[in-house]
Amino acid sequence: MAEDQQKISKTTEEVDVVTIRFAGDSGDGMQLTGSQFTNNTAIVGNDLSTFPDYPSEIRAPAGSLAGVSSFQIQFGSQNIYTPGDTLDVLVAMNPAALKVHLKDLKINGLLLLNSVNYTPRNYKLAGWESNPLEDKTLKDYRVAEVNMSELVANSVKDLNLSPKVINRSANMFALGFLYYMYDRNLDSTIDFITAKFGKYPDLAEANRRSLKAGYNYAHTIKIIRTNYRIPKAKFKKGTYRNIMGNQAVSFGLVAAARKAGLELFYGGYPITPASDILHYLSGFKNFGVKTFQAEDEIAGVMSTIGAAYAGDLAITATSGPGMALKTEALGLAVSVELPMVIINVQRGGPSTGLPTKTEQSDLFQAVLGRNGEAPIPVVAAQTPAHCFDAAYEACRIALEHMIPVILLSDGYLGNGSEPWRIPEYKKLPEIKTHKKTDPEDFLPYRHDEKTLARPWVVPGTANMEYRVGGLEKSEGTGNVNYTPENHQLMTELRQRKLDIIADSFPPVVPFGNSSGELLILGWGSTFGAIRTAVENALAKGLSVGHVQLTHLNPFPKDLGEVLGKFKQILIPELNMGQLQTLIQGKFVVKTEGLHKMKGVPFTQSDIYNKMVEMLKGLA
Amino acid sequence: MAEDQQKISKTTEEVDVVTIRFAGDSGDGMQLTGSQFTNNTAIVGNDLSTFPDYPSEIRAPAGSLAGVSSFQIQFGSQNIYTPGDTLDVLVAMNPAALKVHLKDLKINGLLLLNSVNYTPRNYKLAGWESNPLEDKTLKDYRVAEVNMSELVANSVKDLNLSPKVINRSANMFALGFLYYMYDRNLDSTIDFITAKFGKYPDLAEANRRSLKAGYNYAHTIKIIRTNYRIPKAKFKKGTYRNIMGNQAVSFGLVAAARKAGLELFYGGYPITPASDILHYLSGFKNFGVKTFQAEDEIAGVMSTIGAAYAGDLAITATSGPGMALKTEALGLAVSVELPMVIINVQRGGPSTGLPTKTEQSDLFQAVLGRNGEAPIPVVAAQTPAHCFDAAYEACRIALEHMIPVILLSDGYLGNGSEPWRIPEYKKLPEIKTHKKTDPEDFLPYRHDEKTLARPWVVPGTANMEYRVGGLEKSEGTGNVNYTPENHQLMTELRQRKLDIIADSFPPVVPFGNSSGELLILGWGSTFGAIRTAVENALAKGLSVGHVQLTHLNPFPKDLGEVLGKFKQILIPELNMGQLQTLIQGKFVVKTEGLHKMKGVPFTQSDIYNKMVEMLKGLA
Amino acid sequence: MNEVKTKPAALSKKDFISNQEVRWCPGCGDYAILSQVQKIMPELGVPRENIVVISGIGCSSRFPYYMNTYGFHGIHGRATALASGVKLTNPELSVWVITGDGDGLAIGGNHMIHLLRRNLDINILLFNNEIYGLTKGQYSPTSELGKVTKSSPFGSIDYPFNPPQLALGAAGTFIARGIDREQKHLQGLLKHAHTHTGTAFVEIYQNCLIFNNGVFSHLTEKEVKAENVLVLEHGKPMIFGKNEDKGLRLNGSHLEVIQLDGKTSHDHVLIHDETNKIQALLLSELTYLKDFPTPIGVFYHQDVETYDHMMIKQIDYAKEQKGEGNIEALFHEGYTWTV
Amino acid sequence: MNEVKTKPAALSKKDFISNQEVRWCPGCGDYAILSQVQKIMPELGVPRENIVVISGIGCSSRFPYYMNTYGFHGIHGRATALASGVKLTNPELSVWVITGDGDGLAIGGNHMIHLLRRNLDINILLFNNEIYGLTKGQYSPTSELGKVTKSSPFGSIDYPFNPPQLALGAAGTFIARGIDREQKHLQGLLKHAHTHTGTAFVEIYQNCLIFNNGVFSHLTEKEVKAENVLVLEHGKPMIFGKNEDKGLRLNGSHLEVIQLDGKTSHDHVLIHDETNKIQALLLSELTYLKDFPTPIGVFYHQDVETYDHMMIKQIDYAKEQKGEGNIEALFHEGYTWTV
Ligand SMILES: Cc1ncc(C[n+]2csc(CCOP(=O)(O)OP(=O)(O)O)c2C)c(N)n1
Ligand SMILES: Cc1ncc(C[n+]2csc(CCOP(=O)(O)OP(=O)(O)O)c2C)c(N)n1
Ligand code: SF4
Ligand code: SF4
Ligand SMILES: [Mg+2]
Ligand SMILES: [Mg+2]
Repeated sequence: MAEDQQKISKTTEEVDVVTIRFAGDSGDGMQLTGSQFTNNTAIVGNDLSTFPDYPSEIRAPAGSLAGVSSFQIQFGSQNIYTPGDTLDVLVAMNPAALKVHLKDLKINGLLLLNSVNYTPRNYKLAGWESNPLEDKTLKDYRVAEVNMSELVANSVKDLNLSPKVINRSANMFALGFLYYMYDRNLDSTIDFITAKFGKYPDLAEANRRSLKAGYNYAHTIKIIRTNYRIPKAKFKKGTYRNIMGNQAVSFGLVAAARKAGLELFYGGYPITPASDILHYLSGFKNFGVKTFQAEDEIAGVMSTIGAAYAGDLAITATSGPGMALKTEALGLAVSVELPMVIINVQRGGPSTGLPTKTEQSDLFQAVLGRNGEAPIPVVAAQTPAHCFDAAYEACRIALEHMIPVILLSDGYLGNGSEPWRIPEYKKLPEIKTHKKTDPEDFLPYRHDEKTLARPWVVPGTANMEYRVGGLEKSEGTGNVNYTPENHQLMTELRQRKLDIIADSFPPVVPFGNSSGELLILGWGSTFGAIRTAVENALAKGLSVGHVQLTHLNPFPKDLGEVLGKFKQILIPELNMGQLQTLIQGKFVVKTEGLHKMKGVPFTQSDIYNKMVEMLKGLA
Repeated sequence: MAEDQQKISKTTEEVDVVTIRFAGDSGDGMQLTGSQFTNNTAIVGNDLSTFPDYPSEIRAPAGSLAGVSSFQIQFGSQNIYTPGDTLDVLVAMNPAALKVHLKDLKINGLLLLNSVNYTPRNYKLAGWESNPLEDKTLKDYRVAEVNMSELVANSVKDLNLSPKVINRSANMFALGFLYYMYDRNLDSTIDFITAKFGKYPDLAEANRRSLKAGYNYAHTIKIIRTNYRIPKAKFKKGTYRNIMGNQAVSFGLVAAARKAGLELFYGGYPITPASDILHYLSGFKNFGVKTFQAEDEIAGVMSTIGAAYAGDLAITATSGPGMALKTEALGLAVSVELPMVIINVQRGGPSTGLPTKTEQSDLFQAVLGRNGEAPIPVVAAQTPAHCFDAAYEACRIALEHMIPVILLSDGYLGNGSEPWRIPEYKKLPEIKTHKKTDPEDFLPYRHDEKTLARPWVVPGTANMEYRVGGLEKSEGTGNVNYTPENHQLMTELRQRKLDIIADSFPPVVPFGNSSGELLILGWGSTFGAIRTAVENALAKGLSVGHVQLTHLNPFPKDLGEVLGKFKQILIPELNMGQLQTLIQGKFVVKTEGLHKMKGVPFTQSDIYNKMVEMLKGLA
Repeated sequence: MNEVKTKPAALSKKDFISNQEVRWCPGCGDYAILSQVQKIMPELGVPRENIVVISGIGCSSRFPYYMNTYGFHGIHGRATALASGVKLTNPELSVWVITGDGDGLAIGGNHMIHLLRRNLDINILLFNNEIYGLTKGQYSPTSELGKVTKSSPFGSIDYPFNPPQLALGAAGTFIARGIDREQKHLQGLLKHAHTHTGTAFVEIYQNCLIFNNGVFSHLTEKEVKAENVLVLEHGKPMIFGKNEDKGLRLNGSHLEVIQLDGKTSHDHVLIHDETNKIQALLLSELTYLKDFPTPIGVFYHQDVETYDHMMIKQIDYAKEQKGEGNIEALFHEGYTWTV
Repeated sequence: MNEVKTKPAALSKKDFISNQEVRWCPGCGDYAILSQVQKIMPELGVPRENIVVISGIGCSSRFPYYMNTYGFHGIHGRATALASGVKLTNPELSVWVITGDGDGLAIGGNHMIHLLRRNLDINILLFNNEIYGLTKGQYSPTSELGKVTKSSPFGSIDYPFNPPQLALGAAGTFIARGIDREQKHLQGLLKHAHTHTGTAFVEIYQNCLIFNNGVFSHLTEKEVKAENVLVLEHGKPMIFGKNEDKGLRLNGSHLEVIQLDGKTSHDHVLIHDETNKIQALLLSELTYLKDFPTPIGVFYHQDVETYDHMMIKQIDYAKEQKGEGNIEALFHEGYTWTV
């Protein structure tokens, strides 16, 4: 690129969709940079989707591959369902970030580099044999090689800051650079800086200047000939905000509790990537939310069962290994028929696995992973914003049927974000509980005919004292009962309750074609990649439909019928075929699986290519 | 019956099969009585199968329904696969025992009662409205109503024993009575009494006299016109002993350890009905067996993983709720690829459930109940004696493939007994371990091509120090590695190991027909009931076959082919259809389930009737 | 349903007896404890509906079924965690945990020490029979070294816990010990535990007739118990012996037994001070010391603010500071835009 | 492979450094501890292959990866149980458990106290930074009341554990405390822990630069530490202060600080006796007491027979009594019949 010596004249171009990734060392502030860019993108009215990806070490060794932290955003004027496959822009603050991420940059994509970090020591540490800035590594890309640190240093000379502080604000330079490229206003970030560094005016000033320096620099250099404007997306009418999945879950829980007239109790133990739910809820004390940071996951779920028994909307959240520890208690929760929601923000397994990476491999565990016949409804969230609805739905099922419910999210949803159309609280569906205070005819295990709920009588209610426990018990009285017929009856009753729950599900209506060659059946966070791929396929005239399941147990009653309308069924999952086994086991229908076990979400092209392969030979 | 006043003349008759149940209060010694009868039956050379059933309370209130304890035995001259469906003889020491068990007695069956216990207080406590000895309740049975306590008291008048002691030896009276009926020799029990009460000669004498009193009494009363002789069963050549399932497991473990040249380590926490494995093994100290009674199941399995790491054949055993607690650690065991066996002696669930009752409802948990993709081989025992083979096979797989293996037994197998053809130790299959002490080319995660085992290098081995853990790791070095491609590779490798394990399984050869109308596919302890039913069906000329799976994960490679050879497939299980779901999920073949959730095993007629129903309309 | 409600009559013991058949072995020490609990309940001044009895699994843990109050028979070892959730949901409730030496100290040891540390206002009754009863007789974490049981045919090689010392080490604020057969004394302890604000840990020696008969007979048999039991009473000297002729004295940092004959004066005898943690630690050392009596009564008692109280305070404070939570406002926090 | 083996050269620190990159935050206290452990290892006289380092999950628990010994990075809270299995399988091994205040005292509290009670010959190093580091900064069971963290924005309402006291209460036989920055002192502790037969519990105050920076600065900063730290040495008087002008004295059952000026003689100062459990309990009370120094060093140390040793003895005894187990004989025990 360097051979071009012509005078720079800038123009503005309109584009529809852009994908950017910020990547650097853990200490480079890439997560913060990404979320600033995200907020700013929301402000200009684009649809967006984000994906943060960071190492499991708190601070991995500076400059190492393991220490690379990244944040990706796709934004545009159309519906955006995923953070994007390939990159229009890659910011690589050091050689390690370049090494890990370069493969995803489009040919001719823009590469923004902080050249000061491309020292021999650093590029060797990152596994480059020679300096990638100097060999042919980058020949297919447009490279903006900028000594950001030096430029920032120049701009803050008068402030007498340490080199460390200066280096740390290079991220703002990169941000400013991109703000110029996408024709943005700096105000939101300037406000943020001012608020964040309020107590340290010098730091605040350095960050502001760095941001502006980046903006101005981009304006002046020749490699940026064009800046881009992305038209506002056509959102459904409403008020929007950006929201992260774990945050949306927390909001959904608080809203459901309020709607049901209950207080919210949360008992849990920190674990990545679920801890943020605890963090959010512990800030909601003025909503009467009680958060109990237990000594482990077992105490977390047991305190949750206690809270459910005593009358709160009771919640616990965890991730895979913690979910495993709750297994025994979930059997108790089933047996005592109390309402509660158990949240699993899935991560890569088995065992400690890949703690900060995403995966969908806990589905079997959620649906089948208990001793005895212990059916539990399972609800899965599909996008960060959908986490709100899924959490609300999980609470509804739990309270209306007096049953524990598992909510599956994952690291990708929990930490990802997207615009959320803020619902009107008063329009949220009503939630009725089975609380009962009238002793007449009271039997603790008499089941409501319609919902199969038992009455929810909480300690403190006069003249209704009763005992409950994990031994098999009589329908009606709830007294311990081991007789053969009663056990058969109770086992069937617990199963039947699941069947009844499915009565309240909306009909399954495939997106795209509702019958034809190929149905893509997904669940959870694969929604975005599948939907994007299906839209592409439909645009190409392929005969495909898409169903994304929110309810994994029980399945919707009409699902079997829908499956029967397609010649082929593809089930893409971030596991080795768990939904596939469940679907085949239940409906005895042959399906095809697409399995990805890489700690990262599907790209739309993963799905699209597989669809094309399955449909090849067809018109 | 009482109207018959003719003179008694006794004859001996030959019969093929007899089923007897001893039932009484927990304090009545029915388990001991049953096991004495069992030993004696073994001595006369009959085949046999037993089923003890006792309350979960240590001592439920005397005379209550909950306090009834029973012991059933079927014995005969043919192959005996189950403890029997309906009873030829019921011993009912009190009205509660009669209430619980009468329904299983054949019309015209013999009922032996200790009449002293049939007081108004007692029969009311048992839920009889009037005295069953006096109303029409027993009109269809042959009733031997005997005041055993009085007769015993008479026979020991000179010993000056308390009424309590006398009452406690009434069980020996009943036993003596049955010994007469089945033409037995008393010696084995007399020897037993002498050994057991050695320190208390009066007690010993009372029991001996009681036994003889019962024998003589049966000889004199008119209701016993005939006594029965059951010809010796035709056993395969060999030396036999009677064995209980938990005992057979313990033997299998000790034998496998010896064969592999290893010491045996057991880490576990007591739980019904698995505790006996701990009890047996803790007595085997002179075999070098180390038993560690941990503070809970988690410590049990973690110490087991530690022992496997350090080079022992490492074992833990538990039941459903304890298995649930081990879930997280099993993921670690998968990740670190160490050999060990985890035994689940299943009981009724969910939760605490029915602690002393049997069930097969932990299959899902064994095969699928973990976070992440964590495949574990699962082996199931089929009969008490087969527990030996299954335990040995589990150890073999674990050691040959460096993998944790789950062994499923259940309460029915664990406490049940049958004759065991004692194997010659030296003819047991060889077991080779992957221990390695040569540092040359050593890589802790380099997998053997044939078995996919990694080398088993134990601490204490010089110059091979290595680190291992539950994070995802590189093939070869075993160093922590989160890269996408490596995770995919390792996930597939762990799955592929399962596939390879199936290479060593014997071909699936159905019993009966190997193709045709109906295949009965079972697993675990349903073996006996299914086999008996299938033999009956074959005798009736029905076109049926029977496959009983020992390997539940992976399935045998030729199973799909066998399934394809039958028009219908019936899968009977003591759960709600777990194997059925797994089979359908894997082979996409429609099956029919037969589910029993009553805390008791299938009877052969449960199965037989279902087969007939499925085949009705067919010749 | 529209009847006029009259003030309920005062409750009596029988109001606390449930309709469920008691299923312990005849002669089990659990009966006596159940009876004392049922006896003191009416005297606590707590409405029956506000009493919740929570247990794990074990013979002792069947207790809730026999109480005509709210009750929860949980899973093994988790009663303390279950109870924490109940208490935090409704701090008005009087919560009683029933547990065993296996349930509370083996599998449930962690939740036990964490509850003690947090100091929720919950009463724990630990039935210590030094054996696993329900699973038919394996040694427990309080069984003595060398004990022969089903799972230790050659004798156990586990050193036992010293429960009051463990509870003190876990920062417990009320530590006491009773004996199943000392019924009056036990009643006093139970009432004291109830009035304590914070977690009350009451170890109760309980005889398991079937699997561990007589382990406490030196503390319960008429002839010998006075020589072996030291009854702790706040403000009273530590005297024991059939003739009240022995006392405990502090010598440096150790306790010693002194003979209270003419020569040694009562003045040297240590006065029990429930609020003195160091003294409580000293007394806890006696549990397994030969040549010393076994203390029963309240070892330690200190009222400090409870976790449940702090939780309420914090919620009230947050509401005061931020105003009662408003859902709409929460949803709209931060940057929003309208289309 | 057929080379002649020569006696290996004496080991040095670098032999204990693995080839894995250390991944703690720059400046984390864990570095200093790692360095001390690597330093003392060659001095233990244990062949490198006999050393096993076992951890749970947490920042501190990455420790085994950095040691060129056998190592096992377990799951959260279970290192002590894992280590027990390793030790019992091969009692020749020198087993070191590395754990954190979350790993060892929150989720792992139960296995911790049970290991202490059983007294297996295992060394536990508990890195106490009073925070959950790896999960990015929630309060832990050793965080002080009122601490503001990610999960306690209004301040924690949990009372903390006092780790040495908890360990003493759990019948631990070696209880000590060190500080990451007191490197020489720490080396001494580590070697002492190694020579102890039985479970050694060493709490190490460790600074988490990122989430809890400076919690121990009063014990580590040059200017103030002498006033705040009491270094315990067996047989030496308990003296502290920049000018060694303060001492601890026993007053009744309490400790008090005395000023060692001309008036009060050194004679009143308590002499540290590692083998005195009561004194150890007294010292453990100082952990959170205002106006008292924080003790470091060995609180308590008593060699009693280890669990692993008793297990071997029992197996030997059984073999002696019954003869080495014979499988065929076992199979044929009891009644058999031949067809
Ligand atoms: C998870 C689990 N593990 C083990 C058991 C089996 N179990 C039930 S009670 C018990 C111990 C009982 O001892 P303790 O708590 O002392 O009560 P006790 O019966 O002596 O009153 C055990 C091991 C269980 N029910 N659940
Ligand atoms: C079963 C399980 N629960 C929770 C976690 C998450 N987790 C990992 S480390 C940790 C706490 C770490 O604190 P600490 O032990 O004090 O170690 P530090 O990081 O401070 O050294 C937690 C909660 C986990 N990995 N596994
Ligand atoms: S086994 Fe022991 S503790 Fe259990 S009920 Fe019987 S006597 Fe009581
Ligand atoms: S987060 Fe804290 S404890 Fe963890 S490595 Fe960083 S400084 Fe150390
Ligand atoms: Mg007990
Ligand atoms: Mg910590």
